[in-house]
Amino acid sequence: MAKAATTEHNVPSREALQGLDRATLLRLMHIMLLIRRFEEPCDKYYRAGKMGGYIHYYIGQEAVATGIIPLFQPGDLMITHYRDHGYALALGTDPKRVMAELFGRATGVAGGKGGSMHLVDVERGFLGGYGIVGGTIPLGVGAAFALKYQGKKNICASIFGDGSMQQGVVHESMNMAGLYKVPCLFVLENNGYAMGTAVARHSAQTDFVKRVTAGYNIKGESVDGMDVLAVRAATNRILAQMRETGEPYFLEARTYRYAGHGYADNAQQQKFYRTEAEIDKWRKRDPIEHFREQLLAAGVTTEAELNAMDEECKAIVADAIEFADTSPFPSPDSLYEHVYTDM
Amino acid sequence: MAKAATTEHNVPSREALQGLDRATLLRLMHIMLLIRRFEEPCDKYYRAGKMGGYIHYYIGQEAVATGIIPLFQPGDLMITHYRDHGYALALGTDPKRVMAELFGRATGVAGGKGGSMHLVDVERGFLGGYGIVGGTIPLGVGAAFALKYQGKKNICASIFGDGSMQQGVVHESMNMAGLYKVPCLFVLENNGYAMGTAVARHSAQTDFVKRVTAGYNIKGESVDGMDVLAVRAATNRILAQMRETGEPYFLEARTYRYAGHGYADNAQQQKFYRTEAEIDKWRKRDPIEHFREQLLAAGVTTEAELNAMDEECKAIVADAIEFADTSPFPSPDSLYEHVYTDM
Amino acid sequence: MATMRYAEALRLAMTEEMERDPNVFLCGEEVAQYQGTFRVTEGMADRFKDENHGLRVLDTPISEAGIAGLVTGAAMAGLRPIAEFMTWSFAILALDQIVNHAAKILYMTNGQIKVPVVFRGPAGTGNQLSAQHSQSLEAWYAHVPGLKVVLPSTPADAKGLLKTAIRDDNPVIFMEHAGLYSQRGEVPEDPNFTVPFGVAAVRREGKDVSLISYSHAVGVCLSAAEKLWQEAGLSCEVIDLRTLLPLDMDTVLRSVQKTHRAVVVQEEWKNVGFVSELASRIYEGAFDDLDAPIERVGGPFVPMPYSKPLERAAIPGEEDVISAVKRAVA
Amino acid sequence: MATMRYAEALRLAMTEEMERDPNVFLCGEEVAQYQGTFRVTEGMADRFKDENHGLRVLDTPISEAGIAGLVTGAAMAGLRPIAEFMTWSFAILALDQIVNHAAKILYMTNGQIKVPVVFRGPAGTGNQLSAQHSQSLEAWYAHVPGLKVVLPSTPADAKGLLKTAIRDDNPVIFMEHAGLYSQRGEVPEDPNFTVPFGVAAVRREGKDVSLISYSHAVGVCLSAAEKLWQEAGLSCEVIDLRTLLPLDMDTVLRSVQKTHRAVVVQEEWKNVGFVSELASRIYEGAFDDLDAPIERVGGPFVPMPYSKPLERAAIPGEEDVISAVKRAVA
Ligand SMILES: Cc1ncc(C[n+]2csc(CCOP(=O)(O)OP(=O)(O)O)c2C)c(N)n1
Ligand SMILES: Cc1ncc(C[n+]2csc(CCOP(=O)(O)OP(=O)(O)O)c2C)c(N)n1
Ligand SMILES: [Mg+2]
Ligand SMILES: [Mg+2]
Repeated sequence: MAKAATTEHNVPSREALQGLDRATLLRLMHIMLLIRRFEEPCDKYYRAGKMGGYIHYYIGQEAVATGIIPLFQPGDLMITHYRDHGYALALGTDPKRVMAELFGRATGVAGGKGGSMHLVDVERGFLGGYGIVGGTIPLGVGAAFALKYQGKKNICASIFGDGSMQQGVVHESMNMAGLYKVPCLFVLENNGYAMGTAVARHSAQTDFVKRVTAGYNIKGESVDGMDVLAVRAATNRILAQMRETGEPYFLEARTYRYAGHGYADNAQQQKFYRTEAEIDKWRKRDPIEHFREQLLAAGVTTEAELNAMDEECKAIVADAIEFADTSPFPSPDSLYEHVYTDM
Repeated sequence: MAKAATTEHNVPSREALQGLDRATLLRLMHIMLLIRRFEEPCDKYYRAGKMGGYIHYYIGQEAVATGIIPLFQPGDLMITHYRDHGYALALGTDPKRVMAELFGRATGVAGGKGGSMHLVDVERGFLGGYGIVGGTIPLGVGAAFALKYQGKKNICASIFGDGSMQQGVVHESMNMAGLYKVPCLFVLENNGYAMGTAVARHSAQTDFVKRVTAGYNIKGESVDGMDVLAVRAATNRILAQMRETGEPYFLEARTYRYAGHGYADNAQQQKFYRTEAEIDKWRKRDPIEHFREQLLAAGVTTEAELNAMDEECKAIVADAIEFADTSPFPSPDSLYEHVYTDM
Repeated sequence: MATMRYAEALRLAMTEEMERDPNVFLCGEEVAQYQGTFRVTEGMADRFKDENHGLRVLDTPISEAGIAGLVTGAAMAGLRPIAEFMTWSFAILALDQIVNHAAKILYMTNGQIKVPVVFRGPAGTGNQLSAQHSQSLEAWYAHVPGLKVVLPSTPADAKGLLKTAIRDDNPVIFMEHAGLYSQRGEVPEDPNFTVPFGVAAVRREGKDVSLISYSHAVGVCLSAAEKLWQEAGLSCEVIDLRTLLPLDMDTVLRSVQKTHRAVVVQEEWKNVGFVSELASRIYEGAFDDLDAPIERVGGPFVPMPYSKPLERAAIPGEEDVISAVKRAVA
Repeated sequence: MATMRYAEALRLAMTEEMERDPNVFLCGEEVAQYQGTFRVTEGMADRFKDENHGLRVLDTPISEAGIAGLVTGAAMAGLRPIAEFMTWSFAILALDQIVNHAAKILYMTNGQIKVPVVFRGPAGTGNQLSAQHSQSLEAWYAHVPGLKVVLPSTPADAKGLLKTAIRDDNPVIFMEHAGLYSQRGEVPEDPNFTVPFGVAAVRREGKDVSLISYSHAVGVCLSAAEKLWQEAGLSCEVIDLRTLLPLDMDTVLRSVQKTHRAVVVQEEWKNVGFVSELASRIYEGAFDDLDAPIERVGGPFVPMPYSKPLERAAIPGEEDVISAVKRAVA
């Protein structure tokens, strides 16, 4: 994937669909469909006790990861918050091993030690998903610092939610990123809520681009997080610039999560902070539906081909579940493994 | 003092010297002189082992505390960082008890338990000086929160340095102040350096007013911290507005410390980060000298009167040292007192 | 007396104290409009919404350090705040405010400024929350002068100890256990009912071995004690410390002087954990009464893993207590 | 061998390791242009200024959590950072990054991402720095799986242990003691000289009582031992643990099995302190060898006061150790 990305990179994004070739367009659709189909069955297995802990769905936000990740080049790094399924899948991490991690099995990407919140794929530059709100932002700046230190032209993408904008360490880290000029792409997935708290109820400043650009001398902009091509176009331009200057950048993607914050945030709970009408309003801008229409309108593909792709994604997920469910649990001894590298 | 302040409050500050009456003008001069004379002999007693720990001088910054504090009204609160001598003295705290605290004596404002960094004067609304950079900002917001909660028309002044602008908790607190709209007057004493680090070397954004107003929707402005009347005029206007709206405000006072960061930051050490020339440049704008000239030019007072005032301040300090040096040390039992209110 | 859940008992304690004292207020993440992440604060926002500019039950941003500092400052200015941490694992972010400010200000000001604040919320392990969300770290807080550390194990204590905490003039670390929220029990309705700090409870009388514990682990000890009685005829005395700071050593030593054997049990990492302090004090206070070394039971020295079987192995259970008791009497 | 100060030995260790491995870098407040608050890093910025875009010795803003996170992230991406805290009291602000991230990431990623980072700086009491600036809190760090905890007491150990820390692939808590910076001692110049973790040092042989300690308190124990020998003919064995995690219990138990009496000494608050863990382990490992309860010596349970006489009373000294030894042999 990363290889391909380097070539697309040269495709001029002038005309409709930004002149992206068919293969690329279909891959973007494939990624978004895979993410959605991957998460849809999870509730069922969670209820059945196959999964536990906290599980946070990405459904509704697919266009963000999908618009960004395929533009990675070899050596680029990424770190995310706990809402990380979409990023691992967009990166090409084996769905089997992702599902196995959610099932807590030895075959999972973290050997069952992490679970949904803590996916990882070192091979592809994914330094992991972590659970402390805002806690990964300094880590991402540090990884970007390492890239600069090593004289690499790569970047580190740091993904987080609007709630983390109120964490002190985020302020400290952005100031350091602006001060040391390290190639960290801050990606704020503004889905309107930090759990049950709307942005305006947790932030004195709801214009985050203004807060960051004025606060830390970091360039920034906002993009429609429901439009995969818009996210991709912005990211394409930003990454080219970052690889050139090595400087940080702040990208806010305005998006929305359809499901509750986590499994426990059921329909009943959600009534405390949002309406069905609001959810429907956003569903009308569904990133997959929207992109589907674009592709069909432009004659890039057909209903039949897209349905086949959908079936294929469902099959991949079915296999992943089968794989996960038949995988062994970690051995009892593994409890004591990897606390230290050497003891 | 607070009483008097309420009356001055009504004096129109139009004409030269803002139409302040003679008594007020002379009191401002008296406060600045007292602060300076109070600190000048400290090095000698520190060297003699009468004082210990960290001691941070206010010399050079006198106009800031002097321009703000006399405008307090009964019930107003204040909390500061460790560079707190000037604030206690401007507030009218007995110089004897302040000096005794620096000497670690039982008669000190904190019974000798605090020292230079941790002065306090509950009676006058001074909630204390504390040593963790940025650590007092949430406390000040909390105190202002209490004022709003109790329906009072008072304000809480929170004093801190430029270095604390990079502390995460300051970001969190300012966001909450902007969100809850509490009457906290944030006073940033920008003396150009955080210890040996110039502002441009610790902050990606050197325009702090821009960072705060854009980041937290808090009104703010910058004032010449070497000009006591300028500080007073700004504060007067700001406090009137705050007592009206109950909202937070950010005031940056641009000032300079003549002495090292602390006792250990001697002339030799200072060469690592600043020049004699720079210090001299600022000394030419000395707040006391400048104000002295203003007063004489306006014929408000005479050389003789000011010299007498200076002598009086020196005498007050001499008495304070005498008092401190002859005061008893805390009793051994006091080591175990006040760990808890009840055990 | 009324039967209610541990979570309801906490809510009742807060509501009663807020009705009793207008200076008591509650803030935290999701405590108001969302009715509390674990529903502990359900209905409280409505109950107090028109008072003090709507500040009595207040939602906060995700700013643990800022929250802890705000309530500490509010307490310094005369209020009596209750701050809820969504979990104690997140309180690590607020430690400077709790330990370097709230806990020390009374002392630093020579008794002139008190900080009557309660920091509360769920702590502990379980539910596969994995490494970053499964901590309580009570050993850290009990190490700090100026703090009081409370961990209720029953609904009645949840109410009685929380009321005492809210009325206390010192900063109180009040750790609830998520695994106990739905536990039901008899709770006195009398608004004057409180449970004092520093008084341990003997939950089960016994003569062979003293099992000393707190919070969720008390229940583990009780079921282990029952099993040991049924299956081995061993009579265990189970002591619930209730508060680690202050600590009621009298009750503990009295029990050990009777049984001559002690097993100390906690859920968290045993290494440099509270049980180590407890064991040391028992040795110092009853050295000659002990017929065997004290058995310390605590979590294995590993971050909490996600996978269910691994997590189960990482949380001290009935079997761990039973084998410790058997070693103690061997 | 060369005679040098503890602070110089630390500088030498860092300089040698930075010359040896280009991935090692140093950052912290005032470490570069200002030459270090305690002059530990003097000259290092100049020495490495032209390398890696001038990032090898880097001044930071006053952002402890951000610093700890930055170095942790840099370590995850392949570097081997050294972060200096101006004092460990300020590291409280960085605990979430250290404890919930650096310490757990290897485990959470099932061994796929290592975090080779050293957190170092001065800790401890003295010089009337009062309540907020006089802490070390090593007991907190030693409670956390994933961390290693090191506290050198001599210039040679300062160099040898710091080099081992920098070469270690795990996060290391390296606590220096400001009171030792100017202490002189013999230090091997050999760049291959290192001191392994988990190997305690017997600083003085003895047969009557084992004095077990670490960091600055080791010197206190040695002078107490000398006095006890001169004045009471008591022969004390003094053990320097050097590292609390890993902990060398073999050396400790061997000594106690010989002397049958132990006094454990630390500078910080005794309550739930490291000496409590140490005492518990000695009881468990040598219960039948002990002729008397172990004496724990540690700081009184109070925040550090400013006033000189009060501060002196709040720091465990020679007299405290001497009376503890006398109680142990009584
Ligand atoms: C420091 C911290 N505080 C609280 C939590 C509990 N928590 C988990 S997710 C969350 C909301 C975060 O919202 P946002 O940052 O907008 O990300 P989103 O879930 O919307 O993607 C909260 C409060 C946490 N994990 N970490
Ligand atoms: C959290 C924290 N980190 C570091 C220190 C050490 N320190 C004390 S004062 C200071 C510089 C602060 O500068 P500034 O905020 O500008 O205030 P100023 O001293 O200039 O008045 C530093 C780094 C501290 N006290 N607290
Ligand atoms: Mg969100
Ligand atoms: Mg400054």
